[in-house]
Amino acid sequence: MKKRSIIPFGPQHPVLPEPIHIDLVIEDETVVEAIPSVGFIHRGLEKLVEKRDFNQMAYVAERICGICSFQHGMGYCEAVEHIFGVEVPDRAKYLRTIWAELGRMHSHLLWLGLLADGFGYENLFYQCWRVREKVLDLQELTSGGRLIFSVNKVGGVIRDIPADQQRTILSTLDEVEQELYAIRDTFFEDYSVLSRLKGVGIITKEQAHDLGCAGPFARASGISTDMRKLGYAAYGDLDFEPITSNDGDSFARCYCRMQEVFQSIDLLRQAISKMPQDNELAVAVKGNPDGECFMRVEQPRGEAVYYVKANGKPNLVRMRVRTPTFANLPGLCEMLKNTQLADVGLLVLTIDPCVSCTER
Amino acid sequence: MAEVIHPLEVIEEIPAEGLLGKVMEKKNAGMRLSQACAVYNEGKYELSYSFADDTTYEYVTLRIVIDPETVIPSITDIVPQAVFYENEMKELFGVKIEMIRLDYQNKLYRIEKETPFKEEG
Amino acid sequence: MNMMMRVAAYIVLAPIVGGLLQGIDRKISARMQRRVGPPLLQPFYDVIKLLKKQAITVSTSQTFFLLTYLIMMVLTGAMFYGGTDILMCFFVMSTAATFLYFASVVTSSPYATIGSNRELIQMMTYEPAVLLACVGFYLVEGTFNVEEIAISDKLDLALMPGFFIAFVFILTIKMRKSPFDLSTSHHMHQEIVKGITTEMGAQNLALFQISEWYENVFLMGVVGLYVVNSSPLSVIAALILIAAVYFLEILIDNTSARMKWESMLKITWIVTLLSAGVNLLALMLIHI
Amino acid sequence: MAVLKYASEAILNLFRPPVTTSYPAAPIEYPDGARGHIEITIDECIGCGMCVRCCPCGTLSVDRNAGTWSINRFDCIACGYCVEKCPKKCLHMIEGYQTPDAAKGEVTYTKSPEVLEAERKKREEAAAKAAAAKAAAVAKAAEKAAEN
Amino acid sequence: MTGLPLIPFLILFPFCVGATLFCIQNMEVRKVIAYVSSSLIILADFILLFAWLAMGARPVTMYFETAFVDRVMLAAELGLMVLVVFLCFKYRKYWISLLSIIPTCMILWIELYVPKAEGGGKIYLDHLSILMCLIVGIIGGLIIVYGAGYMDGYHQHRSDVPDRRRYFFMLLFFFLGAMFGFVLSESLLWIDFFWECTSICSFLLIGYTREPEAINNSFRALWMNLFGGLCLAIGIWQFVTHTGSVSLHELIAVGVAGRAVAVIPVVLIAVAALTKSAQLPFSTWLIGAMVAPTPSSALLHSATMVKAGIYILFRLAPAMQGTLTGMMISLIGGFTFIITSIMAIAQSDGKKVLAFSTISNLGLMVACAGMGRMETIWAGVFLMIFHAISKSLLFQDVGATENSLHSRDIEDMHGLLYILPKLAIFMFIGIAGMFLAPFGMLIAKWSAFKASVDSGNVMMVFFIAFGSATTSLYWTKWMGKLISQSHIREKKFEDITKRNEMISLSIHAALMILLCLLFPLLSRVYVNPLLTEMFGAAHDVLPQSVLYVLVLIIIIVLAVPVISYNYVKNYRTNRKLSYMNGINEGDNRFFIDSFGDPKRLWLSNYYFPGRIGQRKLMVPGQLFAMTILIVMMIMIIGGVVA
Amino acid sequence: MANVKRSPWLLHYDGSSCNGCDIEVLACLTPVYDAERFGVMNTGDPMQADILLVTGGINSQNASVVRQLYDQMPRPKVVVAVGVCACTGGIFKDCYNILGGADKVVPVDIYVPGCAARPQSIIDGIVQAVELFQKRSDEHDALVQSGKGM
Ligand code: NFV
Ligand code: SF4
Ligand code: SF4
Ligand code: SF4
Repeated sequence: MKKRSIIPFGPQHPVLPEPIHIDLVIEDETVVEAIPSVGFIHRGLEKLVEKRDFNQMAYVAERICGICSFQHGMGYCEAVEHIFGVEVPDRAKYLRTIWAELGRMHSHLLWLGLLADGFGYENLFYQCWRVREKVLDLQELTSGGRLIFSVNKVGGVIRDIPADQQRTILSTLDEVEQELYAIRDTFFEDYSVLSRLKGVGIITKEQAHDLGCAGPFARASGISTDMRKLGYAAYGDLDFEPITSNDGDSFARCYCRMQEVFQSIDLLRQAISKMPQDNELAVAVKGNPDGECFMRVEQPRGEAVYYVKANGKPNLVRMRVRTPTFANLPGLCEMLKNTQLADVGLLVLTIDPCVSCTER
Repeated sequence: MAEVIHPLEVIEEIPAEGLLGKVMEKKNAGMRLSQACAVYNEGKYELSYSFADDTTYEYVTLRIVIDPETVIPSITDIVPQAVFYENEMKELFGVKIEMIRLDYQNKLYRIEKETPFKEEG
Repeated sequence: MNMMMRVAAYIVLAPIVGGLLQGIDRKISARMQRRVGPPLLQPFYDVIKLLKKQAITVSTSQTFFLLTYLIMMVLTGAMFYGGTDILMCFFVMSTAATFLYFASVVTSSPYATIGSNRELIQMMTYEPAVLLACVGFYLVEGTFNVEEIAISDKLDLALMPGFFIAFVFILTIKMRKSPFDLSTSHHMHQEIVKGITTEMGAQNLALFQISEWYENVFLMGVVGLYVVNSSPLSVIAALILIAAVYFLEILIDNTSARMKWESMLKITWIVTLLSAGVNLLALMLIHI
Repeated sequence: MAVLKYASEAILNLFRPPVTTSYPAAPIEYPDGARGHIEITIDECIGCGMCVRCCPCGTLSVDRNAGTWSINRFDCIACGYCVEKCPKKCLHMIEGYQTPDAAKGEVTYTKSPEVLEAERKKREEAAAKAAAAKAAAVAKAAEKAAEN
Repeated sequence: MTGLPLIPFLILFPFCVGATLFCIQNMEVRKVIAYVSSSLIILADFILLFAWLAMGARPVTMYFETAFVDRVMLAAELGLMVLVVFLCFKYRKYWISLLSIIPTCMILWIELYVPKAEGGGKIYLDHLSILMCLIVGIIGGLIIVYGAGYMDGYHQHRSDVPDRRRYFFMLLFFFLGAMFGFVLSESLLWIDFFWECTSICSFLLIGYTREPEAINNSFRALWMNLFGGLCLAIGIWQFVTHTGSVSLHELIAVGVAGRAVAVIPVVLIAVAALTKSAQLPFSTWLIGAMVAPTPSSALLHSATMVKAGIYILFRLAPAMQGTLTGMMISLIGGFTFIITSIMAIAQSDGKKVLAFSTISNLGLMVACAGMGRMETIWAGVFLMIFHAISKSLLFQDVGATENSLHSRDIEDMHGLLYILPKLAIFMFIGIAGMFLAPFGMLIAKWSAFKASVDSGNVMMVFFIAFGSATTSLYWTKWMGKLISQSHIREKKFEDITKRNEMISLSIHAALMILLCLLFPLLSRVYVNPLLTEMFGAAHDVLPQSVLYVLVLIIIIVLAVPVISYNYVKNYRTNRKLSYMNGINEGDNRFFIDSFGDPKRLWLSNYYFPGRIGQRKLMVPGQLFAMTILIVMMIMIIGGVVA
Repeated sequence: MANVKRSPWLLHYDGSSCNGCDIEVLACLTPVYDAERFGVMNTGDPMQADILLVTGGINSQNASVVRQLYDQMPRPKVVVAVGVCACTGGIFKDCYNILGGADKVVPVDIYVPGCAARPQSIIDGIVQAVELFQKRSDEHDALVQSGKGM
């Protein structure tokens, strides 16, 4: 017992962009015990349903998180639309898909950068973020906001992506793809990178299932699950297979997310080519919602569940968002056992934690 | 064109006593706990435990409706990963859950206000 | 008198050269990352700012240890440029490093302590290569005396490439560059925050920074020693070699992830054993 | 597996131009329709308060009588919901952000005196009309009562 | 020359005092006697030194006619054997008794039946033996002074151990006597007798507490040392039967001349020395010796016992130079140096660290002896001097700390400087002396390094390069612990260190700093003549100029902290909370944990017990060393026989 | 001699932001915006920082953290609130667990609005903060010279 150190990790910690705290007990550099705690970002925004009506809540939902912002808005809107029983116009569905995939790209690139930073590879971090800026430019171009778009509303979207912007998207995607190759190869082949990722924090398929992991975290352990297969927005029309890996280690997670960036590029190209030419962007919803609905959406970090319950008043009874990071926390706790201290930050990063999503 | 899955999505109402058995059943059926949440509505708690199947995308929600005073057992012995959900219900709603594996003693979020969701808006 | 001049020049110029080197480093790194980067004199701005800030500390003895560290570091360099025994220089350097360790560990703060534990491992990792480099010089020149090594007419590098490789390898550790910047890093992010410098703020950090400049100039001097000989041209060759080594370090820093202590220890010792070891065997064979 | 995989790129980067913007030396280029800040064509505002009610942030306030419309730009999330909801379409989302400042005050827009004057007149007229109507109604009622 | 009466005094006086102490019941009286006799011993040491210097400081052989003494010794040796056999049967370790019976019988046989050249001197005085006397006398005497105070504290906090202090002090004095005898003897038979004496004294001392662990460890020490004794006896027997001489110097001379008859005795005696100085594969006994009260471990580790092995190796060094035996010894020494210093990293028990570092440093000395060159012996002698002082200081200090702190775990010494400042400072000095530039130990290491390069011993170069790196790791981290701000400030510890302990500690510390400063002088006036005696010629291994620069640096190194301390003393600064990710509870000792409660911060050094611990490395190390030993022995002996 | 303002080192703490402002702060340091042009470094260590950037509002749990980080910074120091959440609490100001903007616990010097605050806007904020930092540094110097401060 004497040879153990008891130290705090977080909330303010430079490896973590967001506050999360872990009580660490370490022996030499090996973690013996790790108990996480959250709550530094808890705002209680689900309770805002009492003060904001269901339309305003779309803007609140977007601000659950600035990284996966668009899909939060979308997931919420789809859930409410489901209660209303309205079908959004096809073009709106495609637009939502495009924005969702742009969001996924930027989120994954952001994560790849943070991961690189987590293992002390500054340059790679910068390169990921440099490429990400191009995606952000596309987002700003098409939606008007770099991170938070405010383009969703219950019933559809409020902005269109005209043809010239679509062309810009395509050409930028080509550039991004080109520039990503060098970065991808570095992640996949560099000795020092691999020495930090391979075999670190292994979660087997069984563990991943038992711990209820979601998204790329689960896919890296070989669970082929992807909510986009449910066919919300326009995903039903697009061709893709979930990207999985069987190793379940940090490298596998890195691999899955990196490949998902390329997958997103592909999906964007598909979506743009299949986009219907009508001009309708939204249907009008009248009255107030009544009923309840569970809506599942594949966020960059995995399955997010939006639960909405209404009772015919403009204010919902309850909105609840179960975010993927929340589901991945048990997996994180499992991984932290018996790892190296140097890997703690890294492993926390490999679930791609989004604390503001988690705590809402 | 990829095929679109239209999975079964149901909400099953069950009595509070049947919770553990049902959870066990779902777990044995190879489903994973996707979410658990509480709603405080008209003086009663509605607890939902949703289970998802990763291959068929089936989504089954177990729903129990209980009085605020009812004590319900924790499912963490069957599904350990439910700790955070249950701690959240306990802290934010004041649902009485006993024997949570890692009980944060209402200090998961460490909010100042007690059980903020347990008042109707 | 000549020796005195050199020592004085070192004491006065080393911080300037060291700061400039760091400025160049930051500029080149930035360009490698496709950034503009800070102004060349940024390191000086930083240190001046640090010196002007309010004096803070967690433990009052920290300043004392850091000051000792600085003086020892200056002493190391002064001894080196003064032309005394090179082994002795390194011994004093490791004593200086010990004081840095004290400065950090005295605070009893979690990240500083972990950082200093790692610093110890780093010291252990690089020490063999350093000692062996001295042995190399001794075998080639028959003396440990820097002055004599510098004025002999042998080209040491030609006879001791293995020692040189090992030495450059551990320079990455000494200069706190990726992949071996375990105990503290110049970069903004570190899994152990700032490691040994975590609790150093304001003047204390400035002291640390200045000591590092002295140290780097000393280390670059050692690199130069590999080629400096009686020929006056060799000084130019030494400068080129130093520039090349420095650039190499920057490049390595910018193209590798931070490794863990175990990989660091293993790789470094293997490299030391292989390159310096083979070289040593070869030299001993010639020698006997 | 390769050692220093990125080295060749890093060296090439030395000869590539940096991607860094020259902001603040050069101005920002905004794409069309970038969300920046809310402007009001105050004179068109009818002070209906729709924007105030729909703003998810509670940033706005209107005073119909004083003819003012205020916004705390340090509190506005630029969601644009007010723009969408304004019945007179007198709110606009304009590119360019509010510059940082040491204080986070509100800005208040007041209608121009002419418009105010005109409105006042209109209101007075309306009031007079209403008063007249009321008076008429009262008279009518009195009449009726008298009839009974 | 017939002899100095001083020498029988040095050897016999401790025995007499020991016996007297055993008979005296009153504690105070006992203490007084112990103090007085220790002082007398130290005094006698100095008188011996000066007398011998007055005699011209040349090697002298003395005491030629000793038939009576020989008989007494023989009887005593038989007595020792009976004692061992008795104890072995009592504790059912029957086979160990064989290790005593066989060599005793051999000696008996040599003494009675083997024809020997008559009239050889029995006592030999030269620089080396006088140096050993000084170390044994001064350090040993101080340890006894310390022990008198220490044992009070010991029995205070170890109330479970029966109080047998009379017996304890008796053994300590016996030990000193035996050591004096050992280092002064010229006759191999005498050497053997005193050898057995030290083995058995140490065995009894280790078993002092009579706890099962202590008994176990003491028997381990016994059999290993007796095994050494067996080798020694066989070596002597070999030599005597071939040459008829029992003179140590005869043996060395024959060895230096390169005659085959010397090879087997030399290698056997060297192996015996390995057991005494606890080299691999015989290291475990010294680690087990830690169960004994501190004064005895201090005595075993610093001044006596283990140094006996080194002493004999130094004696044999000229005979080993360039031979296979020398190679074997230096290989084992070097290997022990690095392996045990790695194992020391994994220890957190203060005494264990000291034990491993002792073995490791002895390894270096053994290696120096094995290389057998003038330079390496120069380094070895300095290593021995500095090691004796630093180690003795450290042992005593850890012992005193344990009494006050009720723990000798290094982790519990976190912030010792603020809890027991005096002891912490002594400890700091002791540790600095062990490895920090430019204290003596480091200089000695340096010259050993240089000497191995000169002698073209690549293996040794690597052993030292890597070994000194690992050595500094465990010392530095220990030092760091001492000065860290304490996180157990609320507990108060009383410094129950007695005055006599303090006296001994202060003298040690002063001695060490003094020796560092007088280093060049010591080298010139004492060590160089010592080497001349051994090798016929000597020069400073490190040029005098370097030595003077070193002294200068020592002064600077000692002065810099003082100056910078004075400079910062009046430096006004603002105390800030230490960085704990923003959740420092407010006093640097607690942080807010995941449950919202304050949690005590605890910081520990790195040990890596799973990777480089004793459990992991000891057996492979022993096997490896054993292999070297057996293979080389076969080669050596086979070479002679063939 | 060089003025202090060329070397502002940042400490960024994420109060309870939605990450939007948070990652924009990071984006400021990456190649496209490269705040290091102005000597900015992100230290992650309050002891070494000059400018505290707070994103997001303050809640009951992080209030003490922000306060402690601020206290650990050596004088002169400047606080910048980034994003409307940090300025006023923003869209979350009505949440039960949001106490308000960063000025609830530390004296905020510069407010950077926006949701999310643009990198350019943050750079503007830093530039303003740096001016203030220089001013405070001069005051601090004067204090030290007069022998009153430390
Ligand atoms: N992806 C995502 Fe979220 C959501 N929902 C998640 O944990 O990032 Ni802020
Ligand atoms: S909604 Fe439009 S018209 Fe109505 S008050 Fe607001 S700005 Fe004026
Ligand atoms: S843009 Fe949004 S936040 Fe700003 S005033 Fe309009 S509705 Fe309110
Ligand atoms: S201001 Fe907007 S983007 Fe920034 S933290 Fe708050 S909600 Fe997120």
